[in-house]
Amino acid sequence: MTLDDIITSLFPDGHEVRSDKGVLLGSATLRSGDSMLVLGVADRTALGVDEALRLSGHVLRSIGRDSGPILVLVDSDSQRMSKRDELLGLNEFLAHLAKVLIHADMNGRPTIGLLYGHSAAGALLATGLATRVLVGLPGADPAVMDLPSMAKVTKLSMEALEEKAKSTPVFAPGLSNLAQMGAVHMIWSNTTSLADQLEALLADMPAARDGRDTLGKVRGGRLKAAEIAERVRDLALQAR
Amino acid sequence: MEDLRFQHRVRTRAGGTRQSAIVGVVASGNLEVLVERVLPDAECALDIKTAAIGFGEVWTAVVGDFVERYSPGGLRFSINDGGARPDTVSLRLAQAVRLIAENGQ
Amino acid sequence: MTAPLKDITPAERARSTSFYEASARTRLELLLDAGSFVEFIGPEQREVSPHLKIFDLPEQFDDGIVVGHGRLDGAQVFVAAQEGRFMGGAFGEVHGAKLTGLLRAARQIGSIPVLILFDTGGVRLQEANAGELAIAEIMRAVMEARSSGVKVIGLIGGRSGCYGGGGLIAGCCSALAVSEPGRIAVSGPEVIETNRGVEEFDSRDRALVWRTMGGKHRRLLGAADVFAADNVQDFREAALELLGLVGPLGLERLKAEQERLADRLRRYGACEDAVDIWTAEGIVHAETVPELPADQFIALADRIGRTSRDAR
Amino acid sequence: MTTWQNNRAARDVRIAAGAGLARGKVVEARDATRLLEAVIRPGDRVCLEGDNQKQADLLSQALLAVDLSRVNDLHMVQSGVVLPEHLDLFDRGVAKRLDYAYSGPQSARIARMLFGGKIELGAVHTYLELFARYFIDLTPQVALIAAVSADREGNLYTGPNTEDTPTVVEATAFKDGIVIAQVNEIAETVPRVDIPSDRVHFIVKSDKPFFVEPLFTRDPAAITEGQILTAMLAIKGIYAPYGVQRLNHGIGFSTAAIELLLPTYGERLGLKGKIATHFALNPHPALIPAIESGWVRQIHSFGSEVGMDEYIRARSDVYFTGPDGSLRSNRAFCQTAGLYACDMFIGSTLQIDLQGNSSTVTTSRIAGFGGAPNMGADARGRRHPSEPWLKAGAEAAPDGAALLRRGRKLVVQIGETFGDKNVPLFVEKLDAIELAEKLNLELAPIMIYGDDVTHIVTEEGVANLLLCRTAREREQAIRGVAGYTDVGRRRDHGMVARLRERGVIRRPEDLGINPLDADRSLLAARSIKDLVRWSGGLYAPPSKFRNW
Repeated sequence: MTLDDIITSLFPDGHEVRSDKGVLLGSATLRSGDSMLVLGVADRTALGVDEALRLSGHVLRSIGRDSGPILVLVDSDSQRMSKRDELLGLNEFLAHLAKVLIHADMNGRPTIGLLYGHSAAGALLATGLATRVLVGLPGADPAVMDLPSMAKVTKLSMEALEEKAKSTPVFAPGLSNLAQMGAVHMIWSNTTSLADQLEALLADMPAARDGRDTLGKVRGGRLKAAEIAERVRDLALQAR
Repeated sequence: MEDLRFQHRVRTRAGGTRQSAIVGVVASGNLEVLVERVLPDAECALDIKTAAIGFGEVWTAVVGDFVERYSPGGLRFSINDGGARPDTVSLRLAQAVRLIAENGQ
Repeated sequence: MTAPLKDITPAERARSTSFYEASARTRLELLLDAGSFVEFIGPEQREVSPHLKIFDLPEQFDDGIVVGHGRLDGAQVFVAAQEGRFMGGAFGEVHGAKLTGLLRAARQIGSIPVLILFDTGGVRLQEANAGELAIAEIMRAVMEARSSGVKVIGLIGGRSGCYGGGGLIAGCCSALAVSEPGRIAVSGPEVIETNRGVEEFDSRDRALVWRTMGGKHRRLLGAADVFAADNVQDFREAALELLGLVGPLGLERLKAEQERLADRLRRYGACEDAVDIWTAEGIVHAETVPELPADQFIALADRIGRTSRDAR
Repeated sequence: MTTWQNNRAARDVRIAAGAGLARGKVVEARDATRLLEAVIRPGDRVCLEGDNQKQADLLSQALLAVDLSRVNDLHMVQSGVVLPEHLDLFDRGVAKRLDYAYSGPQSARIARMLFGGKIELGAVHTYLELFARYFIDLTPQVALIAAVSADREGNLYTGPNTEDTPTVVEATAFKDGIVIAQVNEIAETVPRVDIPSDRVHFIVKSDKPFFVEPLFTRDPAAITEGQILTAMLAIKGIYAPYGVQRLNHGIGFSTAAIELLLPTYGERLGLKGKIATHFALNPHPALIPAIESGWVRQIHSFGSEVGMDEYIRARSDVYFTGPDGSLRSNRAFCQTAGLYACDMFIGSTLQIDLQGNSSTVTTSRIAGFGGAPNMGADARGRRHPSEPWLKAGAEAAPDGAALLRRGRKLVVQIGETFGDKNVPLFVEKLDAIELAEKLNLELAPIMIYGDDVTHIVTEEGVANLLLCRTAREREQAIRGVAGYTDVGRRRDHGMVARLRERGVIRRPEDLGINPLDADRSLLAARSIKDLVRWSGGLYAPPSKFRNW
């Protein structure tokens, strides 16, 4: 599905979402007639300081207005890997975007990420992974780390890595791996109306509490995280 | 990775009251040694997981000298080795014994 | 430099111990009040990474992070320290979950601050998906803790720096202290060089690396609030200072951060090099900044006066 | 009729051929290759200046680009084969025969080219040996040298990195040869005259400074506990008992550790002023804390070191400096000083065999000798006495008549029993011997011969070979400090115990050293930044060593 197809299918009742050099900003009307704030990264654009600041600004400007839940569309490259971005403190800009999204989510503006293309590393952390619910669309191809780079660092062949990837979702790219880890909550169908699926999700949003580690455990992708976090939490509470 | 295990009868119990101690870090050419006071006084054991394959003989010699010299009775050593040289191994083992010989928890 | 060997007090020992060089455990031992540190899930529990054996790699009993609690000038704090020498201090599943759990407890309690001693290259490659997700969970947990009034302070001065997702977590903290050898960035020097070519960024030009990502630049930008000399005692004092300064997170701070970052882009967005930024800050002979001793640099940074503690 | 000035006439013809490209003596960089084509003849002996530090890099590129029909089959006689161009010359056929001393970074490629027959090898020398042959049977017809600046007449300032230049020019210019210098700048006047203009025939202005490798900078951050222990053993087990004041250090981390322990550990042992006061040594940054603490009286240097210029200038009581204030180094003189006026050489190596022979050669690399063998050899021509020299001589031959007994230079090999990647330092048979067999060499490339070695120091202890009376004792003394290497584990335990009782082998505990005290906090500087602080900001390390 193209971005236009996706937005049209999500918001048959109309939208004002504009893409400017890969930065998506706007809002849309939900089935219910309420509005939804929309932002995102399109066309596999790298997320740099300029893009991140426009996205966070869009969310901050909407706070206090009756602009509804927040949708983050993601088809990005990785973070922009450049001297200028790092010189200016890219980590702060990406963190700021994530913080704004998390803050909104915790304060009555539930966030949904929709991963419909690529994303990686810092860009994914600042967008999709900073939402309460991350949805994948079939065909999305996130890659925390691509296999050729991994092969280079681990000095293993691509064949060897692909072989290992069959037995574990823990390192290899791909939507299903991320779903198994608990990062992607659900994968929508692209043959039925996205608006229906969005409506259903909004009607049944999980609590704001971060349950991704539990999800990863239930799905068998991340067997230790939830238990370890829980044990440390308990010990820390006892230490008070 | 290669797993090695050594068990020795020793003359005396290691000094101090600490129950466990850890020294070192797992990195290239380095190792961590976790030592715990969990065995009978006349025994000591070393469990080694090493990234350097085929050095069993060297380990045997290093461990033999170490046990002879320090008589670490009652101690179990668990080692994660990133391919450290024998002199580094000897040093970490000695450091582990020194640390657990302190008084405390 | 080394003082002659003699029996010295813990503070003297902390003062003479390089933070950059010390292990995670030594940093905690000397940062906190003497003997006060208690570890959660210590190495004797052997909670190692379940994934490294797939790659036939050695494990570490604490998976490269030490978490627990202790006292700082008598007051209880939660602490987490990454070991930058084990797999570059990278985040894996277990490593990350220990920090997540600590932050979740802090949130529930609300009043005990958290100190994070970063020393990380980012996501651990061999468990990239788990590591990335762990970082996302930590970022969420930091925000939730801060929203409940918890102060989360980052200390950055280790040999692996604070890279990748570590840089994003640092960006979520209430405040940061950094030393000269400390580095904060998302992409590493080699990654930039690979992507953009050696003409844009020569990763072996370490002076360039440090003036682009290093502690002094981050302090002058206001990305870090306190500059610490490279010893554990200075970091201890920096942590104490920051705990006294930072307030709770709210919308106003995020708006202020938006403005702070927008202002940075307006002022320096066209600068090609850190020296141009420092010059634009009004520093004469900006090229000599990397050579300034800590005390002179701190005086300079205070005069420039960029901090972010009310805007992050 | 016999003519006796053919060479002078030939030189004048060459100069005339080059003069067309020059204004005065100055030739533009773009004409450098044409200049070389004009003055060099096929088969010439050419010295292309370059050693382990500075390089006449512009001239080597220019030489590589010559028209092969005009310049070919050269016989290169040079200290260092270091730049890729140095070997490209042979690949292209510009040069055919080679006599050299050092090939550090090109050691693997030079080995391949020797096997492949691309290079006709004369011999691998020590620096001093090659310099000597410049005056006997390897005198260059053309020398291509590097200097910092020149004036219009051609007076040269070679700056802190003077190194080999005076020697090369002496041999060439006074035997009817041509001297061509690349310079970083042409100035009205030079800061000091290192090479007088009448020995220089052409000057080429380079658009960038000649390359200098920071070969002697050891980052204290990389020094290990094992190296610290070894350094403690050396100080307490050798420097102190012999009272070694005049010495040369190798460039490894173990000797850097010694330098950094002098103001801390050495101070505690009360050794200040009693040891390590006079050096034949490059300006090692690691020695800064000892200098600043008042340990070091005087240092003469082979070359300079990147980043040390301002420090040296400010410490002229310690270093040799010119009237302009900058360092004057001279490799030939410093090598001679190391050979004759030092009582000790201490350095590391890659392999030591059971006789104590050592080599830095592995089967796939020929790194050459550089200067170490000159430092690490007993000077048979030495006649002046000194306490360490006499003491060592007495240990070696206790029964000889004192007035007729030669002293011995202390030649110390220091290292850890296992090197990088767990490669053992001690071997039954040196790779150098295998290499010599493969290449049909008449001599195996031995860095330091076993009969010159007096002590071996490892983390296991100090072996004093002077006290060994038989070949078997010597072998067991070496095995006794070889630790857990195969060589060490095959020791005769009974004999090693007896050697220890006699003090031939001294373990850390025999010297009152607890290995657990070998801690990095003992180092006077633990980072390059600490060295900068010790220097009061005068030391300016190259970028690759910074973390600020």
